[in-house]
Amino acid sequence: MTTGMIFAGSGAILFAMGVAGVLLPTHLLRKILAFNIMGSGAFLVLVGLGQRSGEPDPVPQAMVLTGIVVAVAATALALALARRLQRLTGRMELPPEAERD
Amino acid sequence: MGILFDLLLAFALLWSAWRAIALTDPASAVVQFIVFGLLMALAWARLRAPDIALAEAAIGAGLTGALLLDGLGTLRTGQRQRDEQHGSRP
Amino acid sequence: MKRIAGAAVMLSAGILAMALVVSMFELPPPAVRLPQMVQEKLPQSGVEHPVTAVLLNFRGYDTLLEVAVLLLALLGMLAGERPRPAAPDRAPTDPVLPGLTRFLVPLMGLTAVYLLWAGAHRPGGAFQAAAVLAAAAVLLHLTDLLPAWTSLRLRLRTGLAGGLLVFITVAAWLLGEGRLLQYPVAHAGSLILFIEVALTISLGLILAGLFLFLPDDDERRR
Amino acid sequence: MTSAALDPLAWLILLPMFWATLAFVLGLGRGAWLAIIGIALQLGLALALAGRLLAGGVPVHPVGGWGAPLGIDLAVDGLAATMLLLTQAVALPLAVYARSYFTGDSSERRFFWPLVGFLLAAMNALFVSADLFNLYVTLELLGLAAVGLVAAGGKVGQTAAALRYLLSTLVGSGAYLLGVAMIYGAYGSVSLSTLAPLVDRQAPAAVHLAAGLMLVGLTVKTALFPFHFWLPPAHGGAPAPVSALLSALVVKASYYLILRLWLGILAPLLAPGAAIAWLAGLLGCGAILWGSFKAIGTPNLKMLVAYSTVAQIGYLFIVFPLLGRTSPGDAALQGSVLHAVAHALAKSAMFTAAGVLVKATGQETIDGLAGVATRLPLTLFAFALAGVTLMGLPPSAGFLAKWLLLGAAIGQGQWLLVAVIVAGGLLAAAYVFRVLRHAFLPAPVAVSSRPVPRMLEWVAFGLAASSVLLGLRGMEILRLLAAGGSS
Repeated sequence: MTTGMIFAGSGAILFAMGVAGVLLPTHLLRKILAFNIMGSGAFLVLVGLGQRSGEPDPVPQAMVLTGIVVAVAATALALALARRLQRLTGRMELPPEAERD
Repeated sequence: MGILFDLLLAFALLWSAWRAIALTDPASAVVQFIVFGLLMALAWARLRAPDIALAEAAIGAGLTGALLLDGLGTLRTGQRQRDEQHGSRP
Repeated sequence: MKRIAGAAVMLSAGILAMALVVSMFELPPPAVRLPQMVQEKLPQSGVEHPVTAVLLNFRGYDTLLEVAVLLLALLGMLAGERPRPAAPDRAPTDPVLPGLTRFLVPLMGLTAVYLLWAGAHRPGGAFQAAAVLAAAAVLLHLTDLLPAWTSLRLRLRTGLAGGLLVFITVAAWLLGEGRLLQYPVAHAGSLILFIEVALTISLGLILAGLFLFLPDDDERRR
Repeated sequence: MTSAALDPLAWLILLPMFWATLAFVLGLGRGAWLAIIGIALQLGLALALAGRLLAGGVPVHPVGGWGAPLGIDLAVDGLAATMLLLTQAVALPLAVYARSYFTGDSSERRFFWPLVGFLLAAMNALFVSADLFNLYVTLELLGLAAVGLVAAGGKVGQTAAALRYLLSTLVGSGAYLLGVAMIYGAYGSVSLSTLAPLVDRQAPAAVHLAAGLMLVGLTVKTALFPFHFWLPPAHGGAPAPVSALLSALVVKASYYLILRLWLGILAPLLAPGAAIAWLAGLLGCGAILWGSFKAIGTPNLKMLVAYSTVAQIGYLFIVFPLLGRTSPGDAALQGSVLHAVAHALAKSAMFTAAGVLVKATGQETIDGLAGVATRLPLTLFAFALAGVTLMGLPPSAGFLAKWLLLGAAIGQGQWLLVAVIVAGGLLAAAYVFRVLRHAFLPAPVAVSSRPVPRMLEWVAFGLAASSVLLGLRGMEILRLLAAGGSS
């Protein structure tokens, strides 16, 4: 059991928790939170599994840095849209599936 | 010794993530999430990834946390407005 | 019905987590060893810190696209937002915080410069530096020393896009010399630093913009 | 090394990024001509690349000069060249259309050109990337650009659609990323060329899981039934040029990646006729039936076209149980790629035509189309021609695609698939004729028709005509597809 494997395993569990969190609650802020946890899980797997022998590996580390920035970008966009929705409808929830027919 | 710390940290990570997802009150969820972000920074340090630890603390926990808190502010004002509208109705 | 769906999602997530964890522990050692390759080529990369070498040289192309992602998030945010009138200047509300900010902000600027410079040798780099700059801007905004951005003037647009433009231009220019983003070994270090400086400014502005462009619901908040 | 300076492979990515950034600096709503010239140049580059491939070249571009697995490789084969050509060829008329479509200071127009530029850069980068992690970044770039375009309207429906789209696409790319992480853990590389010889049938369970995660993630992004829920509001609610781009091209990008992985590094994991192939095929059948059913029922014109996309995506997945042996000459593969091409042209024609009809009548409903046949015959003709392609009537490219798919299904005795392919064509006829019938009804007396720029009508017609006439040149596409190996 190495540090890498411990966090890779936690990452897998975090990912699963995050996915469930995006799918289940209705409040958008909580969905966005869950998405971030999901991403963090994937990042932990990337670095942890890559470093399971114990040696640091700069390649997945650099990939995760890229991933974190992408995740922030997506979070900011999602939050801005959620706030717009809040401003327009008064609630931070997706309206029930509006299949217009 | 190190492994024990890692296991404790991993447990704390999972616990804070679980709380951030399961708490129904968005405000406490956001606070839990910021805690989660800081724990993540610690985990990166344990994985000998100081660059990510720095980025996670600054961008992940810091910026995302601040954005979420800001979103929370909008939420509050929105709710207050709605309450006021309801209250003012005869 | 909703309950059943919820239970199904939780159950599948649990199974997924279990399967992932179990399968991870059965993995044989990987066939390819990239860390060694990174170490071998590090002297040709122009920087001494392996993560920076991967981020800006070996896999610099990822970073180029990633900068575009960040700019894109800002565009997506602004698109569809109605232009709003400039907010009136507000008097600072709290005398302590602005004082502290005036002291902190130059310090943060220095930290950013240090992080940027350090990136070549040790942990740090453009993104971390930009994040600190953005944090400084947000702090200024929260203490009412910096008003929210209401319009996208040419200067601001250039600042936001400048980092990406510099990156693309360098990439295109290097294409003439060899491959996309193939730095000549002798100039790799200075070219990377040049790109990083441009990126720090633009990324700092973009990250700050994710805050400062938010529609002003301040008047409602207070 | 001087030839590298003009390598179309690299320029197809740099050029749209460059004009997108420049258009942003130029100012809100500016950059239309920049974009049109840029896309025209890109079309030239894509043609040059296809020519190089047909001449026997195997274009590879090691970015940074490092080469895989340390660096990122760009590579082009017949499939990638076909998609590149299709993307630029559809984007160019759509850009011309959009320039006339957006008038005044509409909020959709303000960041339209930069967003489109990044969208095209992302797709081109995706088609040529030979690195799993780099592909993840291109997927995110593509997703955010598409969401930005949908959100640009700023109304409640569009914002909700954009958010739903964003969350779905993020979950999809998250699953893909976890798959990539597991692959890196298993083999220590994310380069397709490095991985190809390493992945074999005895791969550890983690690799199978990774493959599943990547494929499911990409399927969500492609909006295969039952993951299609985000597509109709996003595609139906956006302005016509955006709907056309999304329906014609963007969903094909993640599909392309599924195909690329399926035929490439994941092929050793997938026995011919594997259960997962049948799952994909059956969901494809479900998509055809459900999408058509919804298209026949919806009162809204653009939603009808969007649901038709849900149905047509189904055809793209019917191919998987038929892909037994993955030779380049595989009729099923040819059929599905040709279908992607035909659908891209026909669907962009339909959405542009629908945009003209909505603009002219001021109504979004199909009932509001009464009298259109006499006032906008060219546009209605375009809509009908695009319908011919969707129905799969000769001589359209849609016919050729369905013919190849049917041939493969009959050859393998898959009668269920045969039945669904045929039924899908009939259902398409039902929803296309529904629109035409209303258009030929006499106009109500007090109807006011707004003038529409002729350019819009001609673009719709041009796209529709090419979707039909392409059937005559189908063999050339198949020749390009077979060039330089299949995966």
